[in-house]
Amino acid sequence: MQGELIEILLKTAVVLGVPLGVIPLIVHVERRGAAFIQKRVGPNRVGLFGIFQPLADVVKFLFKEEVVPAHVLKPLYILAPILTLVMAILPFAGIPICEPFMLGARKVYPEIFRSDLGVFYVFATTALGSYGILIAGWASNNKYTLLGSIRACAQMISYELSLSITLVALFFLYGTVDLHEIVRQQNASFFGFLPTWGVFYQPVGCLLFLVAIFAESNRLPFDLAEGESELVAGYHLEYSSMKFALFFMAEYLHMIVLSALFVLLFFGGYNLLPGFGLIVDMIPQSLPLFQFLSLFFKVALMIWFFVWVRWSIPRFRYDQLMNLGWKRLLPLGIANLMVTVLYVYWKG
Amino acid sequence: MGLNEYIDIFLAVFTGFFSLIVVFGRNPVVCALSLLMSFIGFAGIFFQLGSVFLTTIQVLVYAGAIAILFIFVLMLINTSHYKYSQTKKSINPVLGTIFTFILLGGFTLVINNNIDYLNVDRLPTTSMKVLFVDLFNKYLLPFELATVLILVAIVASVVISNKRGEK
Amino acid sequence: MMEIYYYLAIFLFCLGLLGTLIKKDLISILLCVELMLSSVNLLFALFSKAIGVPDGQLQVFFVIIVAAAEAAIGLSLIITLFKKVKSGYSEDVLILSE
Amino acid sequence: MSLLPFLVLVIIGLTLGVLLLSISQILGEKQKNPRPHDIYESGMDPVGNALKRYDIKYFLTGILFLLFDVEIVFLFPWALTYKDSANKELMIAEFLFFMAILLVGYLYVLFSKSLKWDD
Repeated sequence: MQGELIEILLKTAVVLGVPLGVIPLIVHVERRGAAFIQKRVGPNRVGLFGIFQPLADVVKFLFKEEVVPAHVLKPLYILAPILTLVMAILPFAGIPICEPFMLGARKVYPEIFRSDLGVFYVFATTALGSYGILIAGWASNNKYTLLGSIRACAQMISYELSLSITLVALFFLYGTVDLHEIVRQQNASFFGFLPTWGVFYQPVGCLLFLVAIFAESNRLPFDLAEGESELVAGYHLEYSSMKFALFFMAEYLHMIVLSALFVLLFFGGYNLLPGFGLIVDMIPQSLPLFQFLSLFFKVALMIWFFVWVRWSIPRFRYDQLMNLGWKRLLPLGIANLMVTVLYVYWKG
Repeated sequence: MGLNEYIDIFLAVFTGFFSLIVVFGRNPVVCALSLLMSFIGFAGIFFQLGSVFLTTIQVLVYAGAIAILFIFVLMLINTSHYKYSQTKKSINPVLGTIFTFILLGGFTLVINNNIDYLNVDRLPTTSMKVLFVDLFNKYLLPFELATVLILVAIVASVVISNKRGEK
Repeated sequence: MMEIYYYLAIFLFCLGLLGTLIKKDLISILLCVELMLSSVNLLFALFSKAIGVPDGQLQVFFVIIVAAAEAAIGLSLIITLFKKVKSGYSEDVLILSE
Repeated sequence: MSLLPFLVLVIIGLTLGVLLLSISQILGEKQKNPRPHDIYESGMDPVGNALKRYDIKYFLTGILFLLFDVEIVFLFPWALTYKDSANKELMIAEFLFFMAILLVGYLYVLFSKSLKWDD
């Protein structure tokens, strides 16, 4: 039992420690990226290029007074940020960072919670993500937070539909749920140079998944829940200092998990990038490390894409947002599924 | 009493505790949230029993959709005046509890008599593929009828929700 | 090894039944009915394991679908009822004539 | 295939959350005479009870999400068994029948104009 526990803690340290460590960096990239897009400088006072600015924010959050307003339902009010953080951490257990490697005689699986669930596990835990928001909106006992949390939740569940329809099309093509198998099937290559990534099999599905990811993680142009203009600050209005920081952290973790899933399903996950292949041939033991690096690099590109879209596209109105979800993406998802099925049946 | 038994006991206590809150809770929203936690407990139990696909459906449909719907309704209905709902005498508390205890006694007797037959694990872990092949060969008709049932539910809920008068 | 789940399933079924009988507002009654349905699901899965035939788990699949449809229609009824009768208690609803 | 890693991760998540909150509770200095905190309504005094009812379209979204989610959960087993299924014609026939019913339901929802958010 002890050996198993140590193995789990080691895996959690890598699979969970890296994203938690990277969050201040992402906050910094977001601020500098916004500044870069708007041709201004962005934070560069604290440390070299302002790299310690997010750390200063963390310290600020730690030292701010924990204000619990009198009118809130205290137990649920405290529970909401903790529950949101736990629901944001859970999907990381299903994300494989490299191939199962042989440690001595034993085959070690890289993901923390190894089971036959595979993609289902990650998808189901992200589906539970909207409860923290609902409880936060309800416990704050404030008109605007309640409206904000209901709207955020209605948006997240509408886009979950198109997410699951694209997943059906992907399972139809890959025929399996295990993420290692899916990534292995993406390792071959069309006519020599083009890798057989999911995006070339399912271009429309990839677009649908991308839009659904933006909506699921409440990122612009879908962040109407925290729309500063109408709803003051949406569901985390009555929260301050560290409780607000937990919501902030959960949102970034949610974003990382969804982009990791996106990369694993459509962009070949931890398959080695072209350059790494040479190094791995020299040192065969370093294969897991370089696979993790290529996955890390692809997710970093996805995060930059999140920041880039955030500062270049205006926010949707609520009815546009819901109409897009229900009346544009869902029919597109159904059509994409029909075409894929009939094409494979007709060809195969 | 290896690790598996401890996890079994933990899941049973977890689900039982939250189901008690569902039945004896005061505030309906707290009841709905504890129902969500008991659904997650059920999903854990299905995983312990080795049926992986049931865990997925339980989390996706029950914990991910039905519980959200209950919480939405409880948020939509102005529950502030529910507080004094408890003062109204409920319809049949004594009769209900007596009947339930008799039923509980009956069930425990049934289970106790043939616990040795029931306690044997004749189906360790059913892989998803075995389950689905059955689903599409033996249970094809119920599968298609279930879709018709969902269609009826869609039409019914849309009609009920916005009555013509309100259009 | 599995007998704790048998007793849990029975206990939860009777708990749900008790809740349905003593609860006053409609939504809590629906909550307890969902609890009873879940405990029946658990029993189906347990018996399918005890008998060794996977069909029991398929029954759970269909019970979940019926429970979803039932919850959807039940809640829309309650919402419409609530708008008309302005209260969620089961006694007030008995007088449906007005 | 035991549930231990999942439970360990839940415990880690809970301890992380509680740890951060308690550190902030200890470090954050306390206000000497905490003024009663009103509901934050961007400066204006709170108007009316917070839990007034909202109209029905959020609720209808929830219902339609539940029903379409169940339909899509049907498709997961179908998609996973297509590749190694015996006769593919039967599977395709099932799929087309299923999609017909799904489309009838979806088109009904569209044409009943109940999903309109432009309030």
